[in-house]
Amino acid sequence: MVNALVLASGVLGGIAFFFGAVLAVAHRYLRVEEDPRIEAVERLLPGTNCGACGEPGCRSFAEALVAGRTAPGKCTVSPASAVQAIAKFLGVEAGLEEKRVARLHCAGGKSAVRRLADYSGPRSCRAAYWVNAGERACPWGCLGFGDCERACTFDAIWMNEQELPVVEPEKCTACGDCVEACPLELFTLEPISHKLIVQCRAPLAGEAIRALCRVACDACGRCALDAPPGAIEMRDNLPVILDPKRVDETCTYRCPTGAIRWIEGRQFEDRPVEELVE
Amino acid sequence: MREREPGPWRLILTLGGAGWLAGALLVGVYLATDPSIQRNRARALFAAAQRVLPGAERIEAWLFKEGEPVRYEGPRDVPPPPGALFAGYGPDGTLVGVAIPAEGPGFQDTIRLVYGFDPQRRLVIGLEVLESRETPGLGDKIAYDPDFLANFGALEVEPEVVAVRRGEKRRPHEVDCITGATISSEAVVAILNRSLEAWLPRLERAAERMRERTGA
Amino acid sequence: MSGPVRESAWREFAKGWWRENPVFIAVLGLCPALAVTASLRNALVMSGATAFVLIGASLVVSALRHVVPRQVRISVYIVVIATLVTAVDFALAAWMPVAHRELGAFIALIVVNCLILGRQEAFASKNRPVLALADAAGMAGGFALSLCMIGAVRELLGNGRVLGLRVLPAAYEPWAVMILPPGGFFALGLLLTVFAWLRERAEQRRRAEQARVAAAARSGGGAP
Amino acid sequence: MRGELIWIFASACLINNFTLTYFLGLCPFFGVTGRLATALRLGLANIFVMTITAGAAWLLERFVLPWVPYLRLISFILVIASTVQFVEMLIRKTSPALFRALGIYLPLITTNCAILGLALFATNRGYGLLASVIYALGAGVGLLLALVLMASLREEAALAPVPRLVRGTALSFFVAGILSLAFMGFAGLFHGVVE
Amino acid sequence: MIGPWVLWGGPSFRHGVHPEASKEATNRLPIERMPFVERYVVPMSQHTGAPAVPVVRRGERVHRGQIVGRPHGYLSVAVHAPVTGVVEAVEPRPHPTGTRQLAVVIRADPFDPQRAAHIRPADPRWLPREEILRRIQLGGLVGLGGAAFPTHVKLDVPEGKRVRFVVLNGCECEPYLTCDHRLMVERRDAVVRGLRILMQVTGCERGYIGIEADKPDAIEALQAEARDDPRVEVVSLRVKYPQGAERMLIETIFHREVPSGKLPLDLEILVQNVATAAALADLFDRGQPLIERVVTAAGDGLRRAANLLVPIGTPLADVVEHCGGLREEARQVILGGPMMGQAQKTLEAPIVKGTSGVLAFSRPLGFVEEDPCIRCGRCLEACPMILNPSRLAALARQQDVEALERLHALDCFECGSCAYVCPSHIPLVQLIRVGKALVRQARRTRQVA
Amino acid sequence: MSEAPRLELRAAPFLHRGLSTRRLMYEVLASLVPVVGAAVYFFGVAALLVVLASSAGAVLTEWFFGASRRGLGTLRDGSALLTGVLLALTLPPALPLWMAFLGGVVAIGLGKTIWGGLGQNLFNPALVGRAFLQAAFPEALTTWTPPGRDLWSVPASTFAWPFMRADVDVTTSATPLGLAKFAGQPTELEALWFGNTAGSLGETSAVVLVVCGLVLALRRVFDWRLCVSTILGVALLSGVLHAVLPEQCPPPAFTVLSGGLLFGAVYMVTDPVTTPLTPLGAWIFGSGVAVLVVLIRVWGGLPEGVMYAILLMNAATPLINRYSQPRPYGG
Ligand SMILES: Cc1cc2nc3c(=O)[nH]c(=O)nc-3n(C[C@H](O)[C@H](O)[C@H](O)COP(=O)(O)O)c2cc1C
Ligand SMILES: Cc1cc2nc3c(=O)[nH]c(=O)nc-3n(C[C@H](O)[C@H](O)[C@H](O)COP(=O)(O)O)c2cc1C
Ligand SMILES: Cc1cc2nc3c(=O)[nH]c(=O)nc-3n(C[C@H](O)[C@H](O)[C@H](O)COP(=O)(O)O)c2cc1C
Ligand SMILES: Cc1cc2nc3c(=O)[nH]c(=O)nc-3n(C[C@H](O)[C@H](O)[C@H](O)CO)c2cc1C
Ligand code: SF4
Ligand code: SF4
Ligand code: SF4
Ligand code: SF4
Ligand code: FES
Repeated sequence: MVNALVLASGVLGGIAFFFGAVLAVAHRYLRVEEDPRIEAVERLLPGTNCGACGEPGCRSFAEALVAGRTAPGKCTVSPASAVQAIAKFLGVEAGLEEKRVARLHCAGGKSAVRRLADYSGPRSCRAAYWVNAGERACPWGCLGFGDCERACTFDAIWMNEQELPVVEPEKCTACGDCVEACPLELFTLEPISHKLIVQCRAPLAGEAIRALCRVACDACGRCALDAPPGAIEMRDNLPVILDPKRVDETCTYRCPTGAIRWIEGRQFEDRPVEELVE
Repeated sequence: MREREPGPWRLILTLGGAGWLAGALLVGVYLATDPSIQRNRARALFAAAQRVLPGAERIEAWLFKEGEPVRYEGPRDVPPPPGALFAGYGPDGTLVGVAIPAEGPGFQDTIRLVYGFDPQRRLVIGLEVLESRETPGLGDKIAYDPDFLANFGALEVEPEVVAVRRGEKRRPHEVDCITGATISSEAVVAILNRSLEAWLPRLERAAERMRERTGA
Repeated sequence: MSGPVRESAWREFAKGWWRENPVFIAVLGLCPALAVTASLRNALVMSGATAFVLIGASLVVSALRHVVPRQVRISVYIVVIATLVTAVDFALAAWMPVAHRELGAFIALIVVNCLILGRQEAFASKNRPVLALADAAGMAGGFALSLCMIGAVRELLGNGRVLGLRVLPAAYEPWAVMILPPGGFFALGLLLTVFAWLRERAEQRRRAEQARVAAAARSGGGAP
Repeated sequence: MRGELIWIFASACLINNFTLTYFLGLCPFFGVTGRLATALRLGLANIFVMTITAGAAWLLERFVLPWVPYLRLISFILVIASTVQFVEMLIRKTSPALFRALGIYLPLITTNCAILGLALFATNRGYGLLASVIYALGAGVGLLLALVLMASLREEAALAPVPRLVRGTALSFFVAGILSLAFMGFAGLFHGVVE
Repeated sequence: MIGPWVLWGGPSFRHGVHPEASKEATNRLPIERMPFVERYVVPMSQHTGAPAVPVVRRGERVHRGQIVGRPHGYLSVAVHAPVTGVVEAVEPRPHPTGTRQLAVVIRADPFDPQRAAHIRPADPRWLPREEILRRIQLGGLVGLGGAAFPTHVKLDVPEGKRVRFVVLNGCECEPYLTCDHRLMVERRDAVVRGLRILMQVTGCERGYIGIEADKPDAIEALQAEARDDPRVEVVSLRVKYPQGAERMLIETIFHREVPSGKLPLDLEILVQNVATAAALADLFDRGQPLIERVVTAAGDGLRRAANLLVPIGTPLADVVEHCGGLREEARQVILGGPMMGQAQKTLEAPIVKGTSGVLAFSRPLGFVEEDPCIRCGRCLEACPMILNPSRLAALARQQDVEALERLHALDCFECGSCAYVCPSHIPLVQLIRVGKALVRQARRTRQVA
Repeated sequence: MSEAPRLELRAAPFLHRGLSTRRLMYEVLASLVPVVGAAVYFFGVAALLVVLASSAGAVLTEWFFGASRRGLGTLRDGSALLTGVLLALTLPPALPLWMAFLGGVVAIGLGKTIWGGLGQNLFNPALVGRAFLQAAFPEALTTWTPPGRDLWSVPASTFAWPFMRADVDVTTSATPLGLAKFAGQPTELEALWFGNTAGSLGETSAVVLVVCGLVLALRRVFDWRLCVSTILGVALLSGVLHAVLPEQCPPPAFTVLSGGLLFGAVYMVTDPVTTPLTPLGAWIFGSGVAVLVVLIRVWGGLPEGVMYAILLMNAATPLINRYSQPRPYGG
């Protein structure tokens, strides 16, 4: 009994001591300097090296996190609190400015714009745009196939019954993916306090544009007149908001088509569908 | 945020300490369980030997030391070391046969088996598969198919054991294969042949010694 | 034990069974989940052994969490786990020799079961023994649950039996594939699909309910 | 002898592929096969670690464990982990390029079922040093094969409109199952060459 | 060259397809001049590069051949009034791309004799190089083979490079189109004269005219015309689509490949369409800028097929009207050829410099609903660029920009061979085009970063 | 100017060769008629029943999973029916019908639907079904009946109750490959050529398969490279091996004509979906199948390896595709 005990502890202690010593020495002489953030992130990780995150081990995962190649949530072992801690650690630089939201500069839903032809092909805006710029009469407006909806990784966009993308301001992180995705570049990222939005991009005036779309800006210029001087200017038959701080809702009151709008939450919410259907 | 680096000695001591404790604990567990484990193993071996030596009542383990067969004198509830043979004696003390463990590749993985051999009549008198990973319902029949196992009740080993298709066994040194599991059956035969080839030359003398022992 | 502790302990215990189920959700500890589930009995024995090791290790690690320096943390955990596993291994060999033989090396392989080391790192080393115990017990329960489900499916289809008892008629033609290696993958895949389907249906119902409520609110409230 | 070695290799590599029929190392198998490049490198690093492991296990089994059988598990895992960690440091220092390519996978492997499984199986079967190493090489190559095939299949399936219900993990299991079915074709390979 | 070769068709590029040529309807119809119509829409953007800048205002009177848009920078050419009349508007108007682009709208003066306001003809031999290029730019010359690339840029061989071979592209491999064919037969002198000008401007040694073997009359005509010039060779080519693509033509004639991302110029070769050559001759010999071009009108959706000499800016509706209008059953109107052309949603867009055909079809040709790709590999065996269209399309759907780039998505020139053969009717070209756009977008952002 | 009709917008090209996926599938189906005919001729009406059961399993599964997504559209392309028929033709004649049905269900469910339907699967669905059956019911799948059965007599096992064991009343016999491998008995080439041997429904008659294969190749239904490289590869390899190890490896004529090689080479190696799409890839795939077939037949535990060889090469297909990409023009 005692014999066995001595033997066991001797052998184990010996093995442990030997390798402990080797590793300690190695640690001292074979050390390589690295980004200290990696170390810090690694400490927050479980260290099980299970590989479930798709990276070859916790350290590589930490490196990938610091490099921004992956997301903390990919680690299935860490509890939610740890994931948040990592996200917080990595995100210290971000998130100081005012929140911005993607806004669409078109209000031409399917019942507002004439459809001139029948498109058949992939249901994708990019693909459809190539085929004669889409089937609708206005070549500047939304095509309605929802590339932006698919591009948004935060589920902040959904297509409404007018086939227009509606952005949920609460969910939108202003990542800009929709701006990239739209072949017509209809989105811009606007500070949430900029509530006056021109929902049209067509550089035509009067009857020429009214023939194409019922909610387009027809360049009547009333909004520019009703706004404080110099705050809105007409350029290329469209109002340009030069000073968003000074404008208020009043300049939208006389807009005959509703192309310029004062938007508190989502776009296209205030307009009942019935109004658009003749 | 960074904690103070502990010195290398602290690391080594922690690890060493943990190792030491673990070792101590394991010794305890080992001492507590080892007898049962050994007994289980020994029993399993002796029981299998008994089953492949019909009529044997007493089983003894034998070892070869420097080519000489020596009776294994260890306690009954400790399994003999690998390479041991098991001599089975009838109620009257006569040598019924020798149980020999053997192994070799099967259809899927290594097959381990033990067979009983009667050195006098030069017959295989029983066979049991101890471990196999053959296909369930097909290859694993080598372990329980009565027709197949019946082949080994009195199987001649000269010139060598031959596997034939089911129902074609004509001669006493042939083995009827299991339909649909020819490979596994052939593997058993191959293991048998290889083992016999290794043991037969030595078995003659060993059997004499084994008989002597009982006689004594 | 005070209320909040009891509550959070209960939460930690409950989560492992389903919401954070180690096999079905976190996809950890797969090797035993597939290797020993050809029969329900083996799955049960394996679950028991794993539970013992997981709970024991969690308690020890949690108790030692302030003592062990970071650099040798993993090594110490491994020593603790390996000790417990060796103990289980010996105990099974001594008292359940048949099961031990069938499980083969997989008892020893509990040492490297990703689940166990994972729980030590992710939970036990950061929490009080009470919580660690709750967490480990919950995880062990979830692990056992998933092993038994897989084992039951495989044994039933592959053998016509459950726990060695004949369930399907004697003339049933067993699907040998289910107890062969591919069957392990198929059974787990199938279970995951079924769960996904159940979840999806629940989700759909929830959505429909929400929409109904919202519609009712809109028509009743009458937006200006 | 040569026949036996061939069979040992084929058995570890194809017939009893560690991942697809022994179910070893599944967690990284499913975690890492999302990307082909990662899988390939993991597989290569694995071969390396397995070979070291086989050698270390043989040494322990031969010279240490006969006296302390109860330390089998604990010494295997400690020795494997330490050796690999040492080698990792060495590579990192001497060849950063090699480290980036393969070294970063080492920690993932050391505490992995496949490695310990290899040590246990090789010693259980009582292989000598040469046979152990051959066995380790076979297991490593088999793992590499499984990893690479699986990763390429999953990368391809990522382009397909896989139904929502099976997308992700479930599909991976089905794919592994089909691969495992296909590997059943190797059963009995070279069983004849042992004689 | 004509002889036993014709049977086999001569050497050719790899892969490619054999769509039915369907040229019988028009290949014997002489070119007819389209009468003037009421209103012309002249877009400022008819070429690769920056749009021209309008130099006329609403209400101004303009003369046929007068510049109405001046080139905006180097990669841009002038645009001319196709008729004498009054500027009605300068505003965005429908364009063949389906968008609306800035255009000068001219109401034709019905009482004007419509003589072109020619500039003085000049023999390029006596002009300095800069002057030649300036004249070409102000003459509004662009490639008439499809891409509408400004000709003066192409002829402005950079320092250190040179052109040794000029190839005139008379393949006209697109089905239905016969405008180049008729031009080669009827205006052989202008074509060969244009070739000589090109050779002179670039200082090159040899000129080739590549013509598909199914136009023996054109081959004969040009051979006769160039008989006494040993530097010029007329080459008969195998009938195979897209034989007319620059790179394929070079592979066929010179057995060399233009490296990926490079221009024919890097092989010291210049390729120009035969109509471009003729327009060049017209510019220098008659002083006529590019104000009209030959357009083939065909297809079973039109009541009458024709080869028309159309003033640039003529609205599509008028061309269709001139051909008897659309049949009841017409469902599809295409500008360009049936393999690479643009479907039109309305008949409002005008004919522009790059328009080679107006096709109308009664039913969408061979259109069936899309099936999933069955990886049959037929597209691979069709693609003359030896790409993997099936893969590229799948990657484009997944927006995997990195892989698209690795698999040379940008080398695809959208010939449509792959989609033509795909049994699953996958819109491969459309998808690949999306993929190319993604790659370009990614490259731009990478450059910015 | 008259009011223009509403036009249709599509991307170029506007011309199409006119071949469709559906047509391809139906051409293959048509070419299978003589194969099924030969099966009925040799194995009686039970063969037809197996074909019907397996097709029913395949088609119903396709319908069940496809109906929710694309209506009946996915059935019309005929690929599910084709999978069912092909699966049946790789099964033994006396197989219980419920197993054939189950095979069809697994072939489509596991082999096709989970991947996203037609064109997305990476393993040959029919062979996934068969491999599953073979692993599930190894005994039933290796029970062969001799040819020359009375047309209308059906083995009792055919009508076994669903999920229940079949009583094997039939006289079983071994396939030519089994005979060669496990009993060392050769089979006459003439029997192999005409199909008068035991084996799977569709594989026995070489002459029918050769004719059907030629017709399909000449009609460009499949890529001839796949088929040719497989057959040529097996012939060459076994030729060499036969010369070196005559007692282990049968002569090439036997290797090519026996077992499922011809059937696999004509109908399964050529499945466009699960094989490489590059021409070089086709050669690699065929050679790979050939190597594996010979490996398994000569050194393996199974008498036949065509199914496993094709499945294994299916698994390698994404890799082959990736590394056999032709050099692009000018690249
Ligand atoms: C999935 C599967 C598993 C098999 N398992 C075994 C097995 O474990 N042992 C065996 O000998 N044959 C097995 N076989 C069958 C052999 O490959 C081979 O067909 C058989 O040994 C030939 O025997 P026979 O000539 O008696 O039909 C299996 C076949 C399949 C398809
Ligand atoms: C972006 C771009 C730049 C080009 N630059 C030159 C050039 O510098 N010199 C030149 O001779 N051709 C140039 N080309 C013209 C091409 O060589 C080619 O003739 C033209 O794109 C028409 O080819 P295609 O009709 O086959 O598309 C350029 C083309 C493009 C699209
Ligand atoms: C697929 C394809 C087919 C083409 N076919 C012709 C053709 O038939 N005739 C032609 O003149 N140009 C054709 N082109 C354009 C030529 O590539 C090349 O741009 C042109 O000959 C250059 O002359 P240009 O600059 O005078 O237009 C084709 C281009 C492509 C991409
Ligand atoms: C020449 C050819 C061969 C085919 N071979 C098979 C086959 O072996 N197995 C199968 O399930 N489907 C086959 N199909 C049908 C189809 O490709 C198959 O259902 C797809 O794999 C399903 O995605 C074949 C189709 C063609 C055109
Ligand atoms: S894609 Fe990004 S910017 Fe656009 S809506 Fe979504 S979150 Fe906002
Ligand atoms: S906003 Fe742009 S991307 Fe979104 S649907 Fe409209 S056109 Fe498409
Ligand atoms: S369109 Fe592009 S991919 Fe398709 S055949 Fe032509 S060059 Fe190749
Ligand atoms: S031709 Fe069509 S179906 Fe065939 S591989 Fe290409 S894209 Fe796929
Ligand atoms: S349990 Fe084996 S790798 Fe996770």
